[in-house]
Amino acid sequence: MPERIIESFNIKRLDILDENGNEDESLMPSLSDSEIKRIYELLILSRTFDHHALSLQREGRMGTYASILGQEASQIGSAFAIERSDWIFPSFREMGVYITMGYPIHMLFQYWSGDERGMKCPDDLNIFPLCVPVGTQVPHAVGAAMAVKYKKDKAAAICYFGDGGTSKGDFHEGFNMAGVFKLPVVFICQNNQWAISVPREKQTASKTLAQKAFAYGFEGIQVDGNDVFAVYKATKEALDKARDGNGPTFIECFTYRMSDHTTADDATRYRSKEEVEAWKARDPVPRLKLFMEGNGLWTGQYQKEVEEKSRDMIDEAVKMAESIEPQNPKDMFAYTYGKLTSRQLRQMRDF
Amino acid sequence: MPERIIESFNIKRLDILDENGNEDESLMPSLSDSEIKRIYELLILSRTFDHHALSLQREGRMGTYASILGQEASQIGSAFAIERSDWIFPSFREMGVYITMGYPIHMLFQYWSGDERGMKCPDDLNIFPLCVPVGTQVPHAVGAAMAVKYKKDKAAAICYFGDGGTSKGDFHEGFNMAGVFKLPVVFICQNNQWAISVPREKQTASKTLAQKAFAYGFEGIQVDGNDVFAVYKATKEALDKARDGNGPTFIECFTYRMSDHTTADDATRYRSKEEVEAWKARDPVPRLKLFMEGNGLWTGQYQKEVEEKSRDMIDEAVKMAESIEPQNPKDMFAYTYGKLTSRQLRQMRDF
Amino acid sequence: MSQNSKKLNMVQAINLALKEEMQRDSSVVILGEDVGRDGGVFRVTEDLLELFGDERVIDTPLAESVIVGAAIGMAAYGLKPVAEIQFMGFIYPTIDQIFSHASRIRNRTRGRFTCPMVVRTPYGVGIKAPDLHSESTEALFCHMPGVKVVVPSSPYNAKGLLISSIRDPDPVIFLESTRLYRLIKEDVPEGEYTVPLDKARIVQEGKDVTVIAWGSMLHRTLQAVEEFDAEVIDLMTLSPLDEETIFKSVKKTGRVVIVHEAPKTCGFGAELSATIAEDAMLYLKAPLIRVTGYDIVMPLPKLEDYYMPTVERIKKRIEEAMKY
Amino acid sequence: MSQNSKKLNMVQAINLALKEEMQRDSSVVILGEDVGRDGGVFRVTEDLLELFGDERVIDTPLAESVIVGAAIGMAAYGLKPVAEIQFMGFIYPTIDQIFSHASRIRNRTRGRFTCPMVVRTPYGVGIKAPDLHSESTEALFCHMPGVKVVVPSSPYNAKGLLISSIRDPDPVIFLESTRLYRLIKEDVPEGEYTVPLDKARIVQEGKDVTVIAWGSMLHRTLQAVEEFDAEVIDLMTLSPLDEETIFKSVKKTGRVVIVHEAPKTCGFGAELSATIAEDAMLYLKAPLIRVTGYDIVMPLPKLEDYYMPTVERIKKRIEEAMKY
Ligand SMILES: Cc1ncc(C[n+]2csc(CCOP(=O)(O)OP(=O)(O)O)c2C)c(N)n1
Ligand SMILES: Cc1ncc(C[n+]2csc(CCOP(=O)(O)OP(=O)(O)O)c2C)c(N)n1
Ligand SMILES: [Mg+2]
Ligand SMILES: [Mg+2]
Repeated sequence: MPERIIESFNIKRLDILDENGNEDESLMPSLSDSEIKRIYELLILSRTFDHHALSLQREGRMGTYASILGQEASQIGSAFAIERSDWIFPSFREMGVYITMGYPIHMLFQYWSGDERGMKCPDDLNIFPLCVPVGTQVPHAVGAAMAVKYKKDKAAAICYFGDGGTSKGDFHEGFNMAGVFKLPVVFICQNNQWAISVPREKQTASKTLAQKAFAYGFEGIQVDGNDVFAVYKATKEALDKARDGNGPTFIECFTYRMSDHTTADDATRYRSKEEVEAWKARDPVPRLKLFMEGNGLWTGQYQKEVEEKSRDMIDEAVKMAESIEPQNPKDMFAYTYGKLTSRQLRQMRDF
Repeated sequence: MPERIIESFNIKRLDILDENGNEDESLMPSLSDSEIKRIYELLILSRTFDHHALSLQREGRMGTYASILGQEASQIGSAFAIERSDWIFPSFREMGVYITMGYPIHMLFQYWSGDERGMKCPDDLNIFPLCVPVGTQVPHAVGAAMAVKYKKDKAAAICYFGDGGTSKGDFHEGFNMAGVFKLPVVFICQNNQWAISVPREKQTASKTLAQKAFAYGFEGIQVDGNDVFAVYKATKEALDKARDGNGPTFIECFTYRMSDHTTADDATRYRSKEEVEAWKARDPVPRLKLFMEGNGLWTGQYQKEVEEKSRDMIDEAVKMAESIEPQNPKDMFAYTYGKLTSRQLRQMRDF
Repeated sequence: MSQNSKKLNMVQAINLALKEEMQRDSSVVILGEDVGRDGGVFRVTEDLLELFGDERVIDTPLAESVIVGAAIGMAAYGLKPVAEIQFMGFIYPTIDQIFSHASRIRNRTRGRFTCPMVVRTPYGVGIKAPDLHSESTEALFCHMPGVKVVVPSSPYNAKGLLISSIRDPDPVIFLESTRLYRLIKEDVPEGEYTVPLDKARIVQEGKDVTVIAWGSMLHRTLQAVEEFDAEVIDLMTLSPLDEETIFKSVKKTGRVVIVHEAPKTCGFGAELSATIAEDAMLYLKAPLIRVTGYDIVMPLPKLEDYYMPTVERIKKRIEEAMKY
Repeated sequence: MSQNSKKLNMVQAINLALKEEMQRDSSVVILGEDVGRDGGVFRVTEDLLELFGDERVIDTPLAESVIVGAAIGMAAYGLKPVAEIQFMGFIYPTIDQIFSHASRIRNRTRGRFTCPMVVRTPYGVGIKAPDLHSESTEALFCHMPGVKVVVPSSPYNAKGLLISSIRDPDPVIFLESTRLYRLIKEDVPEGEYTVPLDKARIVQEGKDVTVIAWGSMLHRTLQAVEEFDAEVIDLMTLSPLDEETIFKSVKKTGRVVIVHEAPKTCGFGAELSATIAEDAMLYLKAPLIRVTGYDIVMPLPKLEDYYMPTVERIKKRIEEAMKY
């Protein structure tokens, strides 16, 4: 009875589309030309949204905002694999996911302006509201997946969080429960290398985040998070696996937060220009453009049209958001409980 | 850029002494004959303590008690490797650890009778009080290890918990922090296969508990928790490594809870006689006896002496515990803060 | 209301409520530690695993935050989870999920997602148990808008209140006194009946002093008032508070004594006093008196009887009120 | 007390207190998210990493429970940790560690192990921030024996109170109003001085009405009382409570208005009212009035100004008290 090996693991990494727009054909997911164009248009639309949101914030027309710049492939690539019957549990940095799912864009502006009505998800979608306390959405996704399983629905839960989120107790408890009950849930970590000022290597000592899944008895994989094909493929397979009753998957999207943490942050305090520059070369958008160009799906004219259409859509959404009637102060009371309490009724007399 | 492997792990298992008392010589830790005898005597003493505690509880002379029967090798084997300058953070089932460290036995009875004075650790020991909320002691051990490191003390923190404890958020947050700061801490999980009525395989879907350490960038190992040499060896090496500044280790002691969860539990409701019987064959005590006998360290006479001495010590401790003057009700107030508040002073007038 | 009733203790009454609600509504599911095979450490969920299977009576890993957090996700998805936390002392790791999410999800989504969930947990001094097995921190949850807090005091109202809680569209913290679990038996009807979540109950009418209590303290209070012409109110639901019943009684008696097990400072008694002192002050003949646990860490069993309000202490304070 | 003083805002005053205490006592260490390289999201710990190194100014992983839990272990070992929780809305996952351990370790070990730790956290409405960035749940911590709760209202007392908190032998929750961080500058002496943790402060004397507030509400209160002969009390430390100062004032004025930002039900105002209604009732000329946040989930920025007690609302309620 010597010292012996009783278990072994390998952690895999998936890359499909490189920085020059060249793909690994053997790994390419099956996507039609029009689907690829749709993905590209969503990348541009999301980036346009982001750009406008930052401007509005600077102009004082919107509150603190968390930019998605650089993470569009992780968000759109994964969301593009989601069905409308799936349930989505975002963190606070998934504007690309909301947009991909067709969430009304003016409501996103409305929300970021400090109006909770922006988080009243339309009835034909199941996206939970932005989750502010990091990691606390993981148990919700797990619970929804338990409900899916109990009801025998053909659906999956999908949960987003950041590298920082992997340190939280709720990440652990949620992952563990997902493993024990083999739940239909897909966990997507956008490892954007930073949690405000804390770099990934100070967040945890494990070499990858993906490997954390093995602690819970299911599979984790790292994908190039700036490669929309890799993200799409991994997510699609994981969601199919989940809906087929084969349990959870953890996907680490290896990406980068190109902007400050939020508009309240100044990233130059804690990270170098060089690092940011180096990541620029890995931008998810140009590489898809190059791929499409190489495959006859992209022209300068097309680019112009996509950009214009995006700008128009965003302008329109901003206009809509800003013309919505302000909330009545009494609305503060309306959604505390299903019914107003007698105390609240008395308090409302102030208005 | 295909799918490629970016990280690999092997989980090891250590066994030294088998059920027939045969050891793997190549792995034997260096222990003198007198040390081995001391270990044996501590096993018997702890088992005697346990037996008496269960009786006292049945007679109504003590409160709810959590038996250590079957886990003595995990507790004494690990504690025997601890130095008095180390800091110990137990769960609620480590009577064998307290006893090995020389904690006054009458104080243990006193505590289990519902008198907090039993947890006033003597000044020359650093054992935290029993920790009732599962897993919450992990951060304390991590914090103590941070203090050790900051103060450059030659010491380590050692933290005990059960298989159920590995599911808690605090386990995760604590392990992660220990990994990030490479702290001098040793985590010992007594995987006794049950958390009250929940069997190990429903606690988590990972094949071993040991593998969970790799999620935090440090090493985990499974040892035969009923093999006092394997437990001792693994703990000793881990503590040395910690004190030398080489970071944390996680040791999974694979053992079995032979008794009910506590005296308030009835394990026949949820587990089979056959399972319990099968584990009896793996009892940690007889196998050490066989080893010692084979090595000329054990005789029937010796056994009688050890048992008698143990009984005397425990009887003495019970007597002491039961003759301690009852607490003054005013003592309830005395340790809330360093100083009594004016409110408390008024409330104390009730007594 | 059904014809048959049986003498049940509180454990049995709660078990019956769970069973009937699960039979009636397939969206009701139970989750928690040891709730299945073991039937719960107090046997409250006994037999339910056999009746409803392990997809509806779910033995979870040992992890309170995800028990409640998952219940939130289940509730939003359309189920009606009843989560058990093994002791109130272990509810603290769930406070983040309760305060940050359960209580807010309706507001945050303007009603699109809601959280019809019950968190059951045994509370209070009662079983000579170790550290953290005797907590009575109901006041914490009463400070959190969006959460309801219910504390039954008898088998009959335990069943009716639990049924109301399960059917309630919002999260309910349901506190079960360990001391009461097997202390009293009472006629409990089979079949559905509800006790509303916004009404306190006048247990006995009286003219001289209003004594307010809930859960296990109600019973000590009833012993203590024997020699007085006291009106005794059992709140049953602490949040939202039935102020009307209280004000009506205070207007009649002009004297108030509040009894609770939790430490005095910021206990729920504070809210009751403050409410009365703000809105019914002019009817008062005497200071508002609180008989409570002390402002100390709950002691271990050897001293716990000194900690709790005793019948004597309650009596003494009622006498004090009667001096005015 | 030192000779030099400078006009500092509250961020600077707290930073100075930390710096001086760290210079004085090598057992003082800071830990939290972004406290090091970034100097804290509010810059409260700016420059401290450079001055004291990363073994004393510790950027932790994103995990609140272990930030506080590790601080407990450090404190027991002999250090004096000052933990930062980035916003009070993220203190909820630490409640288990605070309530189950920090507050009890002294009692549990009869003084062998103690927990001289400070948990600093920004609180309250103030920076037009998202969900959970405006919490004011101080009352929760006041219900927990073994914990102290401190809320400074100015740069001067912030520094003195923080120094006292760091030196205190017990765990202190130290709440810093985000609204006040940069609102006012005040002369703050260099060098050590302390403000005691068991004394409230009479900010202005008056005869007709006692108005009690703390933290950011103190400033609205001071505006609101301009037309009254009001005595204004700044509690500074909520737990343990300085009842004496309150009773003395109440005896003089006979009228009380309490102002806080938290929801009304079970806010700390309830404890104040209840205390007065129990022990100083006979001096009262008017009902005890609370001006507070509403019993609702704190709204997002667009409505937050409606949520908080305004100068107008405070005034109106003082007038009400004055009618008696
Ligand atoms: C529980 C909690 N603690 C702290 C914060 C403040 N905070 C907001 S985002 C953030 C960092 C998150 O990092 P990560 O999870 O990597 O996500 P990213 O911001 O990179 O998308 C912190 C500390 C929070 N929102 N929730
Ligand atoms: C946080 C928490 N939840 C629940 C309990 C009740 N409880 C006490 S021990 C126990 C099981 C612990 O299992 P494990 O960690 O395997 O330790 P063991 O009892 O096997 O030694 C439970 C659920 C508790 N003490 N703490
Ligand atoms: Mg990140
Ligand atoms: Mg176990």
